[in-house]
Amino acid sequence: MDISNYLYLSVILFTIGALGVLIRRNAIVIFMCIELMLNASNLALVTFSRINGNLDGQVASFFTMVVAACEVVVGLAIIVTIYRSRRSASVDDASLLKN
Amino acid sequence: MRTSSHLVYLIALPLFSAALLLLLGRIADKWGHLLATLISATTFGIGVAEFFSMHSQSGANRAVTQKIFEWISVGNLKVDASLLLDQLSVCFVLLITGVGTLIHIYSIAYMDHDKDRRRFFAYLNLFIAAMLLLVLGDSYLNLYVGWEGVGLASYLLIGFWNQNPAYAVAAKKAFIANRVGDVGLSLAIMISFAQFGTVSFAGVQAGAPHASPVALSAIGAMLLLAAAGKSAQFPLQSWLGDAMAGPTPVSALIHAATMVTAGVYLITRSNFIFDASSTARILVVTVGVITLLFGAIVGTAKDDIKKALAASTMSQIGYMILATGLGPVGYAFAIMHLLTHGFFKAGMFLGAGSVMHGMEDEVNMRKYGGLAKLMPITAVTFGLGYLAILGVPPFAGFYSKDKIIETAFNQGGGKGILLGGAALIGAGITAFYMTRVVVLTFSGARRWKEGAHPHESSILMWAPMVVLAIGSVASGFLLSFGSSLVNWLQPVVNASNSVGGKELMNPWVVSLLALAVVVLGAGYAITKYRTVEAVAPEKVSIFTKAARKDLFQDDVNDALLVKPGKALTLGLVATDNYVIDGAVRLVGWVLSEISDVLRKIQNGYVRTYALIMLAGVFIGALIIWVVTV
Amino acid sequence: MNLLTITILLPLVGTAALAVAPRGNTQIIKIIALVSSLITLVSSLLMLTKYKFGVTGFQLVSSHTWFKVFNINYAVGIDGLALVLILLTTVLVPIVVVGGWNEAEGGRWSVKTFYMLILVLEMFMVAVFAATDVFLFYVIFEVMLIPVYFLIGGYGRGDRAAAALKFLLYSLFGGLLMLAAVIGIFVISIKQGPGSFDVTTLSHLKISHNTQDWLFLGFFIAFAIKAPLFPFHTWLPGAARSATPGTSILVLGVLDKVGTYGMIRFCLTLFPEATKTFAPYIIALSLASIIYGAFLAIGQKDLNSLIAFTSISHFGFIVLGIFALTSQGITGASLYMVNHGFSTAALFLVGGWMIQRRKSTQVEDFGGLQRITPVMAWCFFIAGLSALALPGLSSFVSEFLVLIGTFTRYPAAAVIGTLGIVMAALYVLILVQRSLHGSLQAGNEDTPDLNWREKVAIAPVIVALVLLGFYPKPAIHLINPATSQVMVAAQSSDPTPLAGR
Amino acid sequence: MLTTPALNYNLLAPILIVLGGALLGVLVEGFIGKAYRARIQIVIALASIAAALGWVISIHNVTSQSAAVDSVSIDGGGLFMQGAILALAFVALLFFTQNDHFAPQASALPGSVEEAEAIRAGVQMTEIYPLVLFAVSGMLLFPVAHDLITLFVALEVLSIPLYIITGLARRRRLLSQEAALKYFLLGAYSSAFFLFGGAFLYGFSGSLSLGVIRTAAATPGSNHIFLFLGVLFMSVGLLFKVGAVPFHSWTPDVYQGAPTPVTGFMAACTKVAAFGAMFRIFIVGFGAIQTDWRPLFVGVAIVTMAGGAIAAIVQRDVKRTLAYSSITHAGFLLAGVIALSKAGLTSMMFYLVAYGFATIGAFGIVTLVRDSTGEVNDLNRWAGLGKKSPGIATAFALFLMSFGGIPLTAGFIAKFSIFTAAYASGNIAIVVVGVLSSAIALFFYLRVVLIMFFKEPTDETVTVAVPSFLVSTGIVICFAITLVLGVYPNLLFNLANTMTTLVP
Repeated sequence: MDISNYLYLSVILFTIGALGVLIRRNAIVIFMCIELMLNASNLALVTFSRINGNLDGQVASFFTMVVAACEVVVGLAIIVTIYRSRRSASVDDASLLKN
Repeated sequence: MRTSSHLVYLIALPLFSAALLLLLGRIADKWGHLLATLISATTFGIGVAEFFSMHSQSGANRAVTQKIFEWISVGNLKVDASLLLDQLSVCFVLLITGVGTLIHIYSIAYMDHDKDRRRFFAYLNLFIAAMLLLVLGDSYLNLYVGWEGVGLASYLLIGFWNQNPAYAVAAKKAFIANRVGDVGLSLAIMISFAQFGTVSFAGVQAGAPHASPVALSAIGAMLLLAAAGKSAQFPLQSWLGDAMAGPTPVSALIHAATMVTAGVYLITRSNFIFDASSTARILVVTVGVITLLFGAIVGTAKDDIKKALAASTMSQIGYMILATGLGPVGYAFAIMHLLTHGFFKAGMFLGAGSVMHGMEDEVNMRKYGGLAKLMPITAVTFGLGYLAILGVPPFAGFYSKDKIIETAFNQGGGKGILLGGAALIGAGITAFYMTRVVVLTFSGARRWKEGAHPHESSILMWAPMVVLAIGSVASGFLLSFGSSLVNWLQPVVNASNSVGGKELMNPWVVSLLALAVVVLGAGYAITKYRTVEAVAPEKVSIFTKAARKDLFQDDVNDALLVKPGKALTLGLVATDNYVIDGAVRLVGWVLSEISDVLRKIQNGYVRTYALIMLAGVFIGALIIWVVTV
Repeated sequence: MNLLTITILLPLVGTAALAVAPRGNTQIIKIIALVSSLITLVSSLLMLTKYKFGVTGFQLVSSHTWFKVFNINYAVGIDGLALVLILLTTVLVPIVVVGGWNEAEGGRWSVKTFYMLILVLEMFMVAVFAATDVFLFYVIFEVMLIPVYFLIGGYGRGDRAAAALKFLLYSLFGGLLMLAAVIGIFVISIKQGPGSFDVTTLSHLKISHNTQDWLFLGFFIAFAIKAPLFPFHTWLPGAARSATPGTSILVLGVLDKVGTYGMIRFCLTLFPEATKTFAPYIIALSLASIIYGAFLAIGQKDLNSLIAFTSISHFGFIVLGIFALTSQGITGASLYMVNHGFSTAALFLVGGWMIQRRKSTQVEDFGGLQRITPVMAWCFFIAGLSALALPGLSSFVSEFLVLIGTFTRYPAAAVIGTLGIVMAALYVLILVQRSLHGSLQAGNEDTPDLNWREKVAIAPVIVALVLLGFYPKPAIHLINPATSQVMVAAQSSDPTPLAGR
Repeated sequence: MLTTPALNYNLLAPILIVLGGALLGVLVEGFIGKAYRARIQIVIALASIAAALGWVISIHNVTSQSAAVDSVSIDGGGLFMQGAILALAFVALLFFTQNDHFAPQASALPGSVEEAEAIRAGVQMTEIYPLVLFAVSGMLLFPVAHDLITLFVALEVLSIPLYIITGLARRRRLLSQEAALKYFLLGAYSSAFFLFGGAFLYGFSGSLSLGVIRTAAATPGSNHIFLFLGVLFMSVGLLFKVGAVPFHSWTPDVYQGAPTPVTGFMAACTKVAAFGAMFRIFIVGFGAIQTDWRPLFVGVAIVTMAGGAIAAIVQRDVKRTLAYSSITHAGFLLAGVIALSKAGLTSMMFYLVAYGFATIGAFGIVTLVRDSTGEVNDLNRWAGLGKKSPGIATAFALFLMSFGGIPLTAGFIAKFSIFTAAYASGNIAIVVVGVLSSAIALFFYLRVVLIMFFKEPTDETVTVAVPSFLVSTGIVICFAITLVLGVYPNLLFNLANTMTTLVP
């Protein structure tokens, strides 16, 4: 199989994520879309690592996972707080700050 | 050229006296008028002394100069504050200081009850100083200073009683009409400088032969405009009638004898320009003829004695201007008429002032009548002036005015007949309206207001009148005897002794013709005004109505200048607010509208923000794609 | 220390003295301000005695490194033009202090702050004319607006805050355009050698036509706003309506001169070719200013905005003279700056006193003052006469020089310019007629005439107007070398007389 | 025998000190009683930042070198940025200390019983301080990072704590939480782009190191589509952090919602870190393909300058106004990146310091204007501040003037020098748009001055809190630096000028 297909997949995943952020309203889902984008990046890193024939990309993807995990922690904390305050996880409800 | 160190005093003394009287204020009330008169007499003394010292020299050696200080020096423009007293200016110096002194004396009595008499005398001295500067300046620029200076003095004196709104308006009108003329003078100066690199009389004279005809005509036309403003010539004549708002001595000195003749001086002084440009000469004679008829016609219908005399002044100056346009021969006659006019017109104005003084400041001639008996000295002096202006031999006007008519005829051809004929008709009309004035005022029934007690004025007032009357009688003969004035002015104006080389009409014929029209005019007036109503009749011919309204001069100015000017002003005020500042506000408005749009885009939704980011990514990709491919 | 620097710093010393003065005692504060401004005046007169007449180039120069990386120096020096403008400043400030003795009272802040702002402004005004480093000039050009902003906004009347903001925004906008141009010329100087902001060095740069045009416009628009020239003038009437008389005098009398000064010092000197390119258009604008300002002056009902519009007309003359590019034009314009300073000062001073007495700024509320207050009326009248450039008063010499200098190069422009002479008579005499002549308006009966303090304030102004009218030689001699230097830098020479060729 | 890569601890020490301080702070949270926590945390935070700053100063003229294999470059430029971040953070922290800006109990619901109890107990969340220290350590790492992993990690280390502290405001908690959510979601979104871009750069060059990427970019003929995608996506992440249009939308909301002292800290320090990193990435990594990305950046700079200035016109909230102002400034700072020259770097460094202190000072003053319910951010209620508290109003006016670039303030010198650099590099359009935007921006700066000084006080309930010693110190420092750098810029500019070396 042509290795570039992995890259196409990665681009497709990234695009899905990027568009998902625009379309979905639930903060958790939006956040998952972002995670999807990060994972798409990871896939790209790993694929390139394979193409380039060195391990830098694979190492980088581990860093990414760790960072993503941190983001999850903080992100969920924030989302949960908001949910508790508002009884809603819709990002559209959180739109007091504007204009 | 000879130099003198005294000339400056001619100007400095009255100037300082004026400043002193104004600065000291009420402290000087007691003696201010005496100081002013003394100073004026002193300048006359200096003038006489200079005249005799000049007279003792010969021909070309007579002119005297004095450099006072370097005034302006920038690039090749070098103008010194220098004075030039030559044969031409000395005539003026004597006229100004002489008549000026007489009028100072007259005013001591005339202005006796006015609590601002000191201020009046300060203005008079200011005028003397400015007028002397006008005639003594050795360059157009120095002349210009005096030129505007007399305008200021005239403004101040016309508006002397400026608490009266009408008088204040009259003063303003005079100044502004003069300013229009001043523009002409300043443009003439600019053209001269651009052409010759100098603005001194001598420099321009030396350069004139090298200049293009167009330039010379332009200078001439601009000088004429200046003269028209100052001398109340068509089309800038409208201010003079209103200027009679000033105290009568002022009318005599400034608006009859001296300032208004400055235009004649200017043209005569610039003879080298007009000699070189026939176009300019044609303009000059046209203006002269129009004005002399205009003034005469207006004079026939005026019931206000001062306005009648003012119209006459305008007309007489028209004669002088006409003369200056007749080529080298005319200058001397213009000056001669100017001098004789200075005597008789000043005398008549003082007479009018004397009458008003006796009639509680009544100016309407229809309310006079039969005053000769009660004011004999006034009547006699006025009558002598009257004879002089009519040109009855051997009174002064005969020598000067007839010469002008004669010279006009001698232009030859249609032009000669046109100019001469107009001048002749003018003489007839002059006779009519002056007779009217005399008849209405001094003879006939008494049409006085109740409570009027006409009486002869005090000696301080009649003495100057007598002196001027003597001048009205004798000056013409003295100036023309042996062509004395013509010869005297010869070095300055290149006037030839005879009336041109081509004497087309015998002088006697002209004189007889002139006398005939005068008799006609005077006779008609006498018959017409045997009986006069105290109130001006309403039902009069359209011509009379037109003349009463100064031939619609103010209406024309109103329609052509004032109304459009006011409309333009209002329009521009609105433009400034709505267009110019509006554009600025528009920029502000547009920016704040954009800002508002941006504010609305910032709608608080995360998804929108992400969308904006993603759009940014796409546009960025597009830019990079465009750049790199 | 260099005398020029001392003169610049003296007002700052005064400010410091004011800062420690007791806030409550306004008399002491005013006296400190007066004394400080008088000392500055003496110092500037000392400069005059040290100045070598007839020598071209800057004198009393002094230069210290300020901002090393950009080779920016505190570089000051004066030529004749700068000197006369500095003298104008140092003469006017004490007059403003004496003439407006009580105008700070009733302001938003204390009297003390008012005089501190005035003195700081004086320092900047002296420094701006002394600066020979373009950057230094720019900095002062901008920063001097701040005290004016607070003077108008804090002590003015009417809609003062809006007027102050409009003034500041307009000026800063122009300043920013100029900043772009300053940067541009500096970058060019880097490319042609060691970068420099020295005006003399910069004038020797070779700049391409196109670049010159843009840089020129950057400078010019800033100066045109400051001057102000039609159509960049709309900030002025509002500012004049709102400012106190003293502030108006300093703004119109001195501050705005920085604009026209800048045109001579920078536009002409640094961009000779662009100057020639744009001169016809600028002359058209200046003519528009002359006529437009005059018409609007006639149409004004408010005394202060009337005076403001007369100034717009006069600035038109100044700009006309500058861009005629003849020695008469430039000298005339330079002299005009000084004369206009005095004549505006006289108008605003007396106008301010009239307004203060009548409690109204509307011309129609005055009337018949000539009889009641002859001295005040005379002073106003003389000020008016100088505004209409009556010969014998100083403005005449300069206006005439401008026009004659313009005529030799642009005859048509000069002819149109002479319309301004008539218009000036109109707006001045209409004003005089309405406010001083005629019957007495109700409410004016008990108007007091000028008191001693006011007479002392106005006397030097009138003396200057008369003296410079009859004997302008010293000023012209100061300015002439500067003019000839500018003419050389602008690569221009006077047209030769036509008839002699 | 395993060999470990050589780490130059001397050069890494500033980062490690701050990280250490942060860890210590975490321990304090665990082991020290509530009564003493706040004070101890403040001392730890200030001390560790001061120590790090001291260390940076002591090593400020070491020769440029790689400190951790190829991952961290300690060079003039990096050290200057670190010093600036530390100095700004120190001053910003001073404003954390007065008043109660932070939620008593972040987990408690707004308006709940728990919250009321916590308020009664007079507690405040002191976790703020270690979080700030973590953020600072990320900021310190960001501008010296020399490979893509380090960059990404540093970016996240600086961002994540900021997401949290944004949501910790004591009052208007809903707004604060919303700001945190927005910041977090959009921040993560942009990080994803950044990472994705990094992946492509790695794919293009076969290495994560900026140096290698540069070499690869300079050789023609390779697969440049990866390179340009990489550049574009990384730019998104960086431009987001500096708040450039169109990646700016979070800025006004987050600036408004975050506790005010945090806003000041964030606005000043994040900008330094992000611009430091951006300059390094673009000159070290992408310097060779300048002509390809410059148009993009010119476009961004132009819309950022103009957009920020215009959008601010109708704002009525002081914090939002300052947010838009910060957007405009981001545009001006981009001019330095676009110039991509030594002069550009120098002026950018100066600009960051000048802007940073003015910003911290300005937000610091915002914390002082209060009524009984907390801060008053409505500008109209600031009317008459000049009368109530002339000193504070004057200081605020000075900061605004510095933002506006009025001469004799640091902001003017900054603007002048950065425009000069842009002009010298041939980007005249930037300069022209820059000055026009400055003119627009001046309108709203001056309007604030006008409101403070020329409007009569209308609202008597608005008062200016008396600043504590630390806060006064902070304001005075900001004020002095803004003024002194304006009058005598040599002090900092000469230093910046000598510290422009960057490890290739």
